[in-house]
Amino acid sequence: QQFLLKPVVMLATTTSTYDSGLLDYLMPKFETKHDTRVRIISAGTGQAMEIAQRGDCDLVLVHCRDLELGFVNGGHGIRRIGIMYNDFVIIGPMSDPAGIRGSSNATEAFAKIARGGGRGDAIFISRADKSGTHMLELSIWKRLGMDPSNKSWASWYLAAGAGMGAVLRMANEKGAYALTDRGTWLSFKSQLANMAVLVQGDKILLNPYAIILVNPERHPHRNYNGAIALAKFMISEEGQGLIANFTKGGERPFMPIARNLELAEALGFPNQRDELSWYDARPQ
Amino acid sequence: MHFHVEVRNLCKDYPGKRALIDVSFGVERGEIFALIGPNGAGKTTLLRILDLLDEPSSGTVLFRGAEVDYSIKDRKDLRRGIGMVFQRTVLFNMSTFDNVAYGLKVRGMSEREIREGVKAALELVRLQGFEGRNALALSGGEAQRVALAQALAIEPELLLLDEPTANLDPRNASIIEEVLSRVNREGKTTIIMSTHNVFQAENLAHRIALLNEGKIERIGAFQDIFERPHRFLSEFARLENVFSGFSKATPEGTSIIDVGNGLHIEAAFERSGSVIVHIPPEDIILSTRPIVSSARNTLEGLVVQISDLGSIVKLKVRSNRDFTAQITKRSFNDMKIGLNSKVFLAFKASSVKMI
Amino acid sequence: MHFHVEVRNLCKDYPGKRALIDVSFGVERGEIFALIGPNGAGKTTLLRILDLLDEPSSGTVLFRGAEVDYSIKDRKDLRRGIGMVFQRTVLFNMSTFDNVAYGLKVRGMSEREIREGVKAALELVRLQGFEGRNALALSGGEAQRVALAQALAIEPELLLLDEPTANLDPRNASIIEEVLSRVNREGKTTIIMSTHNVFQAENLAHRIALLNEGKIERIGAFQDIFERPHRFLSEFARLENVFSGFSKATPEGTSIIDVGNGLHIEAAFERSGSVIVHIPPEDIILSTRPIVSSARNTLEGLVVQISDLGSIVKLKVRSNRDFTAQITKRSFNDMKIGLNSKVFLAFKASSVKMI
Amino acid sequence: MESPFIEEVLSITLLSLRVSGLAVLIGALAGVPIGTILGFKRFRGKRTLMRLMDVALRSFVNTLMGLPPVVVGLVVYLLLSSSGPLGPLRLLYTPTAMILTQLIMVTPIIIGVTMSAVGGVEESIREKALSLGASNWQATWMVLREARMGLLTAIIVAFGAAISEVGGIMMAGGNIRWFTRTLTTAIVTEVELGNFALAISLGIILLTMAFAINLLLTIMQLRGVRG
Amino acid sequence: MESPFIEEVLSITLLSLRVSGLAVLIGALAGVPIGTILGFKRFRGKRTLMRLMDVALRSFVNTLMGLPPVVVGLVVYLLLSSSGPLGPLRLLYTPTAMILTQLIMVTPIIIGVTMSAVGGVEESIREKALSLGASNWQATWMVLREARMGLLTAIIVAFGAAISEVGGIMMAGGNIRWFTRTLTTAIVTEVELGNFALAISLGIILLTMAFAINLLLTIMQLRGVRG
Ligand SMILES: Nc1ncnc2c1ncn2[C@@H]1O[C@H](COP(=O)(O)OP(=O)(O)OP(=O)(O)O)[C@@H](O)[C@H]1O
Ligand SMILES: Nc1ncnc2c1ncn2[C@@H]1O[C@H](COP(=O)(O)OP(=O)(O)OP(=O)(O)O)[C@@H](O)[C@H]1O
Ligand SMILES: [Mg+2]
Ligand SMILES: [Mg+2]
Repeated sequence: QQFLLKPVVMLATTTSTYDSGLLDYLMPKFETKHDTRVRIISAGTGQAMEIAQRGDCDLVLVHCRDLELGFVNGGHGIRRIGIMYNDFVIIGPMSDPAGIRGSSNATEAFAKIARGGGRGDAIFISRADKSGTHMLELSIWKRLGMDPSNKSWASWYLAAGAGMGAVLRMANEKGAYALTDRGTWLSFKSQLANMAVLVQGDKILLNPYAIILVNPERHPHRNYNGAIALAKFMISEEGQGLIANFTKGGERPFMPIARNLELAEALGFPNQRDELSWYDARPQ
Repeated sequence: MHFHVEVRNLCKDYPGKRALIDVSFGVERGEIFALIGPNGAGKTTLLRILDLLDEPSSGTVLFRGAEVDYSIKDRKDLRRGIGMVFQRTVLFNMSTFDNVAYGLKVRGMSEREIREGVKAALELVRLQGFEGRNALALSGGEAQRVALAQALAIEPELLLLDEPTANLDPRNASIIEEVLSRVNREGKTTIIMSTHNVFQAENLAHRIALLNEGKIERIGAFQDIFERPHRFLSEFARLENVFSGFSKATPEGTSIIDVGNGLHIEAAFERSGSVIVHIPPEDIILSTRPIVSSARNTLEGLVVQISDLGSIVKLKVRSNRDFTAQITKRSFNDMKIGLNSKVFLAFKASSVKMI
Repeated sequence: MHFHVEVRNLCKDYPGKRALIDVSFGVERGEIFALIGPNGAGKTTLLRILDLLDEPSSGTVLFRGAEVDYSIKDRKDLRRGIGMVFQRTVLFNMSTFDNVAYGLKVRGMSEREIREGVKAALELVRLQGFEGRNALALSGGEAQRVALAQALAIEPELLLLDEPTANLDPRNASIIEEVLSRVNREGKTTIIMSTHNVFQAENLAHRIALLNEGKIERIGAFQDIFERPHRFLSEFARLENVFSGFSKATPEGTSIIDVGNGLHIEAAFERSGSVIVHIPPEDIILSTRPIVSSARNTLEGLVVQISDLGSIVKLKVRSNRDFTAQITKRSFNDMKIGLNSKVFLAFKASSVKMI
Repeated sequence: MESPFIEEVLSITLLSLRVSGLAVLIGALAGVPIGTILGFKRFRGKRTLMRLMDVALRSFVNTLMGLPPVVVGLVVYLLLSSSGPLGPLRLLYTPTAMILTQLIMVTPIIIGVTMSAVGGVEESIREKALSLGASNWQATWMVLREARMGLLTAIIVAFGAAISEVGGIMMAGGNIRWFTRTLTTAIVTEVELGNFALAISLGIILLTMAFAINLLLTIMQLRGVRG
Repeated sequence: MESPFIEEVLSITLLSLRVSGLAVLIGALAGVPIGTILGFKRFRGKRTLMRLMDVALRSFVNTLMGLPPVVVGLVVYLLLSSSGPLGPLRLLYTPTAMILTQLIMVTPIIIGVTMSAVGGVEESIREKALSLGASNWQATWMVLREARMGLLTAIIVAFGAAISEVGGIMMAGGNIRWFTRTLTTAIVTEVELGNFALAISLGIILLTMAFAINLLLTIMQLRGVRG
């Protein structure tokens, strides 16, 4: 009852981020420090952006560069700042019918899978839900000049329209390849007896997360200050340290980048320095 | 002064069936009015319209001189003065007490009034002690008496009864008849009832309406209706001398019907196969001496019952099978017939009617 | 040779009610056996057990000498020879034709047999032309006749009838009675029926069982049961001389009851308020001359009906209200009473019984 | 299991109960009367137009019984969203929004099943009550009393639909921990995390709770059976 | 909209119909008989133990009406997964798996509503049929005939539940495009993409289809009304 009186910050984020457990680990610390409540809506990436666009949250934590930029350019959001990254891996059956094991070139691996698929040896499962994961996957196909929505692929390219966990399970069942973030892979590894990480370490497989504030001019009723406070906490030395120390299944799924300007710029945040100093200049 | 209940030119059409055709009559306050007529005559239809459950197709109903507006949705206020006992007993799935109490409850009576009202009503129908029994676990006659108690408990000024004693044993039927006659006598309750029991109509009703195929054939006191021959008698009243059997055509164009018990009847029609026939009691000639005549059927028997119907007398004669003959009072007196007199019967082949 | 239907030490307990207590009897093949008794006597309960719808609490039922095993789940084979007409008419929500055809259909008869069977059955109950009517839109009597047609159509060897003519008009009732008597005569169909109509029992039944409070009181031919006085007569048969009215206690410890029509009756009990009383016909003294006696109630009237009941004669006398008196045949002969004779009635205050 | 975990499960269970319970309660208050009106066969046998309308109306209600929860949740979301018509009420992502969502889904079910239950009561019961002087309301009440068993089935089906529903309350309530998380949304979350054992445990808790409630309702229901 | 889009919507719609239709059909074949048996009041008035068992059984069925789809989907997944007992059947992520899932959800609903519909038919109908020489089966058939309206409500409620269900078929079917994607799973996908307008359009298609089917069922249902 008491907490109802506390100020509330609404954060919309993608399901996979929320499911990693990172936020349930971070937020209580922020809440005690600021005597605020954080309410987290986890939804599909597109849905989370739509929620923000309608002014139903104060800030978003997402990982999909194109959608993020569109959101900011449309005037819906401001102060996009890189927070952290994790990396994607390509997983597949132990038997590896497409022969991609050991490669560190994701694009090449995709090409081999497509060839295997054409022969009827390999299956690829896509989340097909315009999530960050799916967007990355699409960008890789695009580099190869291939279009997965081509119906002739339907025999081996399964557009599953499901969460990451569901896709991993499905890949395990079907002996298929899939692109996944490492965090979810770690959560599910023990249940996926037939699967292994086959390709990792490619730079294009790095997956950066951004925070964007909902534009207070568009939605004046939103808790703008609370949103800034939460963002400041995430990029603070303390917050970044907590992210770095977050472990899951003995591994550290997320790497902080907010204060690592070089890496941040390389991962698609050209204005990281300006945003950082803007946030740092805000009073606590 | 106007009638308590009046019906003018009432018609009721069901899909494919005209159940009431231009029915008009008036019932005085405090009168007992009996509707009699064969199955399907329209008695139930008429009573349901008077209870405001169905709407007439045309025509008007007047209560105390005021026309009933059937377009009103909630007819509760009009209906509060009316009690009805349905032909097919319907009771609620509750205790007998609650069933009888229902009409009082919806009238907002006090607990005490309800308790007393239910007690009195159950006493009238001789069902004291049945209060706690579930009404759906009663025997047919018990249930019908509960339905009567329901209607009596609300002390209506108009009581509509559709065959109220059909399921009652004779003893209870007598009691209920007497109760109805008292309710009418003392409470000036107007009663409109349908019955198949001519004796009940005779005992209870001040006037009787004969309904047939949706039309009123006659209205009047019992004596006026039943004591002179009328087509309706054979239409409605208990058919006497009904026999069924196997008929064989004879070469002469008549038929011999074996009606069992060694009795063969000759009929003027030509028919082979199973038939039901009827010999009107007024067609039977009665004599104290053997009859020699052109009548093809002659029998001998003993008088076992004599009923005086005013100007005519009915005799039940036991022969191979029982026959009822009907003669005038005058010839009855002339013949000096008494109980157990030996008599001879004769009837013509053409008096044997197939039904 | 064994009975067609035999019942031995049958008991049926409902929660809180013993409906049948140690009932035993046998019915010969081809017999018509009538159950009569007051409401709640157990007639319906007994018929339902014979139709294998309910299980007895104890005791056995034998068909053709073989004990019925009520533990068998599907009793269809046993039941195929039995037809039953329920007291409360139940019909299926289909056409009259389909209703009557149902029993034939479940027996796997051919289309043609069904058509003919239904036609014949509907003719028996005089409902030709009703084939297409929905059975739920029939009048009470029409519905009951459809139910009869259903039972007749299957041509059972045992016919169970629970008040089969309660809703019929007298004409149709006569027809149905004759039909039943023929079915019994020609098809050797055994019939067990319940009825409240003593005349029906007399006309139809070979033997009668008087059921009262779950026990069989007497079994025998009609004459044996009704022609000599028996406690049961007053328990069951139509009560005559029932009057209800308002009673006032007198200082002498008796009561004066105003029963309407200007008639006041003196009774030996002390009671104020509304009462129903009954004067047994056998307690009424009849005379052709004015009676001077200690009897507190004396009346004068005209004889309007005379019925011979063998050794006794029943007379209906019209005074302020109608009275029935019952005298022996001998005194009837001695007094030389005829229709319309003027007679005097007397009865003692102690003969006035409260019911 | 540690106590905070139990505390959370408890609060989640209570919220589930509160949301679905209230939705069904309000749905019954609205749906039973509507279902009763539709259940009475008053249009039957009357003019063809009336009958056509009757059939259309019933089909419409029957169709609404199959409203997809996500769609309902989405519509409620769009209504309550800050940019939606009811935005100023600030009800989005609250238990009230969830109740509203389930209410929309549950009411047609209650109407539909009530309709059929009331339609199954013999007309003579209503006529008998009217004949004894009952008002239309009182007579209707008597019909409902006789239809008790069917009405309780309506409640039970509706409660089953509500308590097991997830897509709608997810959209409208947001599945916010400690605030709008119910047993079903928690189950979905756990399934997504791959914690199948926990998901099934939560499912068992849900069913156990539902069983307790149904035991109560069933006892009430059987009391209503004739004979 | 281009024609491949229409083609896809069509195939999705047909799959929805096939899965839910078959689930309800099979569910009815199983559920109506079970519901009928439970609906007869044969245990009533008998020994206390029997009555207790009866109440427990009915409550159990009533509870199963509220099986959360995700849990059912999960259980089906665990059963059909290659490491599960039925793995060798290779049914996971096929329409068959979806039908199975909906079948599990829909059968208790059909049983429950049938139970109450059959319980509402007067015992005398069954007795009358038996008395006319019907076998137990034939008499039961007559009871079902009289309970038509309630039975069709059972089917309609079940169909509504099936056609709108998503969590279960998502788990068991995988929402694979061109293969196991139905209207509801497509709606969820579109919602997650933030394509709310498209989601609602798909919802309208679903409801239109459901309306057509319900119109048919409702006409059948009204034929069953007494009078
Ligand atoms: N709902 C209905 N639809 C069509 N016809 C009907 C309907 N109700 C009654 N009828 C018909 O109207 C006629 C009159 O019926 P009603 O019930 O008034 O007869 P009744 O005089 O009460 O007969 P009974 O002595 O058999 O009770 C009958 O022929 C009956 O079949
Ligand atoms: N299901 C039941 N539960 C409890 N008592 C019952 C049940 N059925 C009948 N009874 C009681 O058993 C007794 C016998 O009932 P039954 O129906 O056999 O009487 P009946 O002789 O047919 O009477 P009627 O002439 O009124 O039809 C009655 O007192 C009745 O109340
Ligand atoms: Mg009638
Ligand atoms: Mg009886």
